[in-house]
Amino acid sequence: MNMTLIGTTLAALLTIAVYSFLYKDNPFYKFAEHLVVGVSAGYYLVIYYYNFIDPTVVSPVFRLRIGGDAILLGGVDWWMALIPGLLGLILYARFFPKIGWVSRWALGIYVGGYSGLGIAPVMQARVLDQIRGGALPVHALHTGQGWTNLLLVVGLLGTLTYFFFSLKHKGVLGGLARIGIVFIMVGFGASFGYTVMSRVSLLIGRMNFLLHDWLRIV
Amino acid sequence: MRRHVPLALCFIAGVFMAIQYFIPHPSVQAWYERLLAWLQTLLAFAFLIGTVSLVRLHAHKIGHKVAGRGYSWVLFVGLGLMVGFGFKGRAPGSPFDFMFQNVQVPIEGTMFSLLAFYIASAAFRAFRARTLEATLLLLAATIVMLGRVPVGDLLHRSIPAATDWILNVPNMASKRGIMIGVGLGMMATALKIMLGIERAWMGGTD
Amino acid sequence: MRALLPALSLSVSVLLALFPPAGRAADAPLSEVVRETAAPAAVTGLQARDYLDNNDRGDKIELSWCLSADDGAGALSVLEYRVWRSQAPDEQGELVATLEPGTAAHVDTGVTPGVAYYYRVEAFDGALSSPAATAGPAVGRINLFQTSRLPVLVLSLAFFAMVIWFTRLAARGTNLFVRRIPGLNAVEEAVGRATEMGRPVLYVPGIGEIDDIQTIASLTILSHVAKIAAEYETPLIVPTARSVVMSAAEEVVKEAYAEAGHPDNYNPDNIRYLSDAQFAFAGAVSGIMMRERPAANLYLGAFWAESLLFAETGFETKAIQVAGTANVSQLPFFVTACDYTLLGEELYAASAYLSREPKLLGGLKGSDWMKVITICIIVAGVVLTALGVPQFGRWFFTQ
Amino acid sequence: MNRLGKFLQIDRRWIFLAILIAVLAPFIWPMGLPIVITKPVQDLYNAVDAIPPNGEPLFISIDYSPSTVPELDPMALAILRHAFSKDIRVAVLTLDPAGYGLAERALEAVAAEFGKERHKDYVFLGFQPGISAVVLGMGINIRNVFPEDAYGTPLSEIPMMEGIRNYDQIPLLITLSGTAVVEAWVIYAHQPYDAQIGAGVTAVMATDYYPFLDTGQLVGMLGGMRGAAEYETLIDRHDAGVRGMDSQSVIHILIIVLIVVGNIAYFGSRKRAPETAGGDAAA
Repeated sequence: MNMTLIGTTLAALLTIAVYSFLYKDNPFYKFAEHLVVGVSAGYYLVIYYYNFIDPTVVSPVFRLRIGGDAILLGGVDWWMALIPGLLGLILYARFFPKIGWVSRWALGIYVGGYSGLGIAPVMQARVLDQIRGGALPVHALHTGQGWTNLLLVVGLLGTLTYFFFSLKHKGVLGGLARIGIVFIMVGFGASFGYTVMSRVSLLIGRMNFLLHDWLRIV
Repeated sequence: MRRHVPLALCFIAGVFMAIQYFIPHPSVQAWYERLLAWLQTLLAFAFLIGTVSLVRLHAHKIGHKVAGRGYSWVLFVGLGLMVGFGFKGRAPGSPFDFMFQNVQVPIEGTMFSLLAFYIASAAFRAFRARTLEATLLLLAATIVMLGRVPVGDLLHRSIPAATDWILNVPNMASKRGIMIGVGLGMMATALKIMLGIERAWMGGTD
Repeated sequence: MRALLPALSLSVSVLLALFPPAGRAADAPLSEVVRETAAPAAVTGLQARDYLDNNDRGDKIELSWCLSADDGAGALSVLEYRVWRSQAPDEQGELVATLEPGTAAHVDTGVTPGVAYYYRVEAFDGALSSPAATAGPAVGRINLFQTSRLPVLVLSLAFFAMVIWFTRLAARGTNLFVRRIPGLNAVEEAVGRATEMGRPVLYVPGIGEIDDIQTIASLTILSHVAKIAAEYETPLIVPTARSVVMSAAEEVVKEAYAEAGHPDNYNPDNIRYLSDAQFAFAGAVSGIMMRERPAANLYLGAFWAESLLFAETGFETKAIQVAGTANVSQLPFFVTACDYTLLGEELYAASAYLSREPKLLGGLKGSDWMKVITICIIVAGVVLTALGVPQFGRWFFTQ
Repeated sequence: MNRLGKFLQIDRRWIFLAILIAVLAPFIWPMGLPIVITKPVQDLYNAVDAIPPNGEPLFISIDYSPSTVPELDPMALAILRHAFSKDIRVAVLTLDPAGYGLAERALEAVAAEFGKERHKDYVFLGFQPGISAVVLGMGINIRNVFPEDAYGTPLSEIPMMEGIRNYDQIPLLITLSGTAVVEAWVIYAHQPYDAQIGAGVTAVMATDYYPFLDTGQLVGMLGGMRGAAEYETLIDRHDAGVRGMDSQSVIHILIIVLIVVGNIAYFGSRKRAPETAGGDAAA
C-alpha cells in the first residue's frame, strides 16, 4: 500500500465520519471532531511560529548573537525586534493572577491599533464609495435605465431609513423604512438562492472525492 | 497602571494607525509597517494562550476521569503529531503536510459541505409566505435558484434575466444601504474604543 | 427636527470641502511644438508633476500627454514613445523610458527628491523622431498629506465631531431617544427560558479576531448577558475561535459575575478556546450543542459560512436562537434559521442599548445624523445631476 | 394536528436523505439535461479552437487552491482535452502555491489520456511567487520569470518553447481562479501588452467579471460549475461538470419543491393554531 492510497482512505473515512453527524451525534463524529481540533491547533502553532515569531523576533535577535553581524529590521537596529517579543511575553502575564493586569498593556496596543487602522478604509469603502455608487442619474425616466436607477436610489434611501434609530418609525419615515425592509428581504432571498449553488458544488466535490478518487467507481 | 496605561496605549496606537492613512511620508509609513508586523507577531504569541486553555480543559477531563475522556486523548494525539512533525519539516510530501492534506482539509471541507443539506432544511422550514416580506424573500430566492441552473432556461427564457435583475437592482440597493449603516457603526465603535468609552475588551466597565 | 438644521448646514460645508473649484495642476507649463516634415506628429499637452503614492519617498514624477496624431495611423505610424530627462531646460538628457504606442502617461521612478527636472517626449516611427514636447521643471517632493484622501478625512472628522458631541450631551444627562430594536428583548427572554428549563446558555462571539469591531461590540453584549446569567445562576458557555477573544471573554464574564454578586459561580472551564480553523471550530460548537444541550443560543459577532451550521444544529436541539452580525452575506441564513436576528448596524446599536450606559449611545446618535447627511448628499447628487450641474455629477460618476 | 400539519413537522433527516439521493443519482444515472451554451463560453471555446495545431502554445494558468477545486478542476480538464484533441500545444503555470499539485495532476492526467509527449506537446512551468511581477515579467520575456520548467529543464532546451518570447507569441492565455488573480492578468497582461486573456472563475466571482467581457478585456469566460458543463458540452465529452450540473439542477428543483409543498401544507393546516417564531422575525 502506498502513501497516497493510505492518505486517500484516511481522508475518505474521516469524510464519512463527519457525514454521520447528519443522522445523529455519534462516536465517529466525536472522533473526527476532536482529531481536527487537535490537528488544527498543532498546525497553527507551527505555522504561526515559522511565519511570524521566527522572522520578526527569533531570527533578528538570535542571529546577531550567533553570527555577530548587525541585523537590520526595517532600517532600525536589532533591539527593535525585542519589542514585539516583549509585548508577546507580556500577554502571558495572565497565567500569573497577581500580575495578570500587565497583559492589558499589550492588548491595549493591539485593540487600539486595529481600531484606528480600520477607520479611514471603512469610511472610504463602505461609506464614500457606496454614496458615489448610490447617487445615480434618475431624470431619464423615458428609458429603462432611468427607472432602474430610480429603484436603486429609493431602495438605498429606504434601507438607510430603516436603520435610523433616533425616531419612531411612523408617517413618512415609517413608509420609507417599510420600503427599506421590503428591499432588504428581496436582497436576502436573492443571496440565499445565489449561495445554494456554491454549497451544492462543495457537496458534489466531496462526493466526487469519495466515488472517484477513493472508490474509483465513476 | 492597571486602567490608565492600557487605555493610553490603546489611544496612541489607534490615533497613529488612523492618521497614517493620510500621511504618505516614508518615515511614517515605515513605522506603520513596523507596527503592523508587531501586531501580527503579538497575535502569533497569543495563539499559545488558546492552546494552553485547550490543553488544560482536556487534561482536566482526563485527570478527573470525565466520561468521554477518550476523545481528549484523540485531541492530544492530533496536536502532538502536528507539532512533532511540524518542527521537523513542512514541505509538500512531509508527514506534516500529509496530516494537513488528509486530516484537516477533508474534515473541514466535509463540515463545509454539510451546508448543502442545511440550506435545504432551512429553506423548507422557514420559507413560509406568512407576510409580504417573507413572501418576497421566498420568491426572490426561488427565482434566483431557478436562474442559476439549466432547468431555469428550459422553464422560461426570461428567468435568467429576472435573476440578474434581482441581483443587480433590489439586492444591490439594500446591500449598499446595510453596508453604509454597518460602516458608520464600525467607525463609531472604533472611535469609542480609542477614547476608552467602550472598554469591554479589558473586562467590565469600571 | 431641530437637529436637522445643523445637520443640513454641515452637509453643505462637507459638500464644499469635497468639491473645491476646479483648478489647473501646478508646475505644468504647456509644451512647445515644432513641426518638421516626414517625422511623426509630436505629442501635445505634456505635463510633469510630483507623483503621490502611499509611501511617498519623493522619488517619482508623473508625466502625461496627448497621443501623437500619427499614433496608430498611416505611414508615419508611431512605434514607440521616448522619454528623456535632464536637469536643464535645453539639454537632451538621458533616455529614461521607451513606451509602446497608445501610452499617454508614465511615472518616472528613481528621481532624486528635491531636484528640478525637465522632460522631453518624442514619438518615434522607426526611422525618425517627432519634435520633442517639453515640460518642466518638476520636483519630486516627500508629501505630508495624501490629497486624494481629503474627502475621507473631512467626512470622518465631521462624523467624529457629531459622535463626541452626542456623547457629551449624554454624559451631561440629556435623555437621548432610541427607538426599540426588535429582537433585543429576545436576548433576555432567551436567557430566562434557559433558566426555566435548567439548561445552559451558549454565547458565540463570532469567529472574528478581537481586532474586528464586531467582536468588541459582541463582548459588550456578552457582559450584559453574563450579568443576567449570573443573577439567574444559569451556566453560560462561551466557545471562541481566537485566543485573544477567549482572554477578553474571560475577563468580561468574570467581572460580570462579580458585579452580579456571584463571583463564586464563575466557572473558567466554560469560556473555551476551541480552534482557529473555521470548520474545526464549527464542528466543535455543533458538538457542544448536541451534548450539553443549551436551551438558548446567542450568535452575536462576526460570522462567515459557519452561520447556517450553527443555526441549523441549534434548531435541531430546539434551542431558542438569537443572532446578529454585520457580515451582510450571512444575514440571510440567520434570518431564515434563527428566531430573532439583529441586522447589520443593529448589532452595534445593541451593544450601546443593552449596556444602558448613556455615553455609549453617543455613537448611535452620531451615526444616525451621519445617515441624514448621507441621504442629503445622495439626494443632492441626484437632483443636481438632473438639473445638469456637471461638476457634481463628474465627482459621482467618474471613480 | 391534521395530516398536513404533521408533514410540516417531518424529521429533517428525510430531507437530508433526499439531498443525498439527489446528488448521487446523477453520478450513477447521468440524465444529461440539455445545457444551453452562453456567449462567454462559446467565445472562449472559439478562441481556443482557432489556435493552429502544433504551433504557438495555449497558456493555462491554474490559479486556484483546494477549496475551489469542485468548480474549477472540471474547467481545467475540459480545456486541456479540447486543446490536446486538436493537437494544440499547451504550457501550464500557476501563480498560487497551492495550485502546483493541482496543475500537475490535471495536466499529466489529460496528457496521458491523449498520449502527448512532455516538452514536445506540453510543458509545466511550475509556480512563481509575486503575482503582478510574474504577469508583467512575462510581457518582456518569459525566460526572465520562468528560466526553466517545473522539473529543472531550461526553457532554451525545450523544443516547443523555441521562439516563444512573450505575449506576442502567446495566442491565448486562460486563467482559472477563485480570487482576484483574473484582474491581475487583465491589468498587467492585457492592458500593457495586449495579451489575449480568457478566464474560468467560480460562480460567486463571475458576476464581478461580466464588465470585462463587454469591454473585450476578457476574450471569454467560464462561470462556475455551469461554465465547465457548457464547455464539456461543446467538446462533447461529458465529465464532472455536466454530471455536477445534473446534481445541481436536481437539488435546486428539490429545494423549490420543498418550499412549495411546505407552503401548501402550511396554509392547508393554518386553520389550526398559528405557529410561533419563524423566518420573518426580523421584519
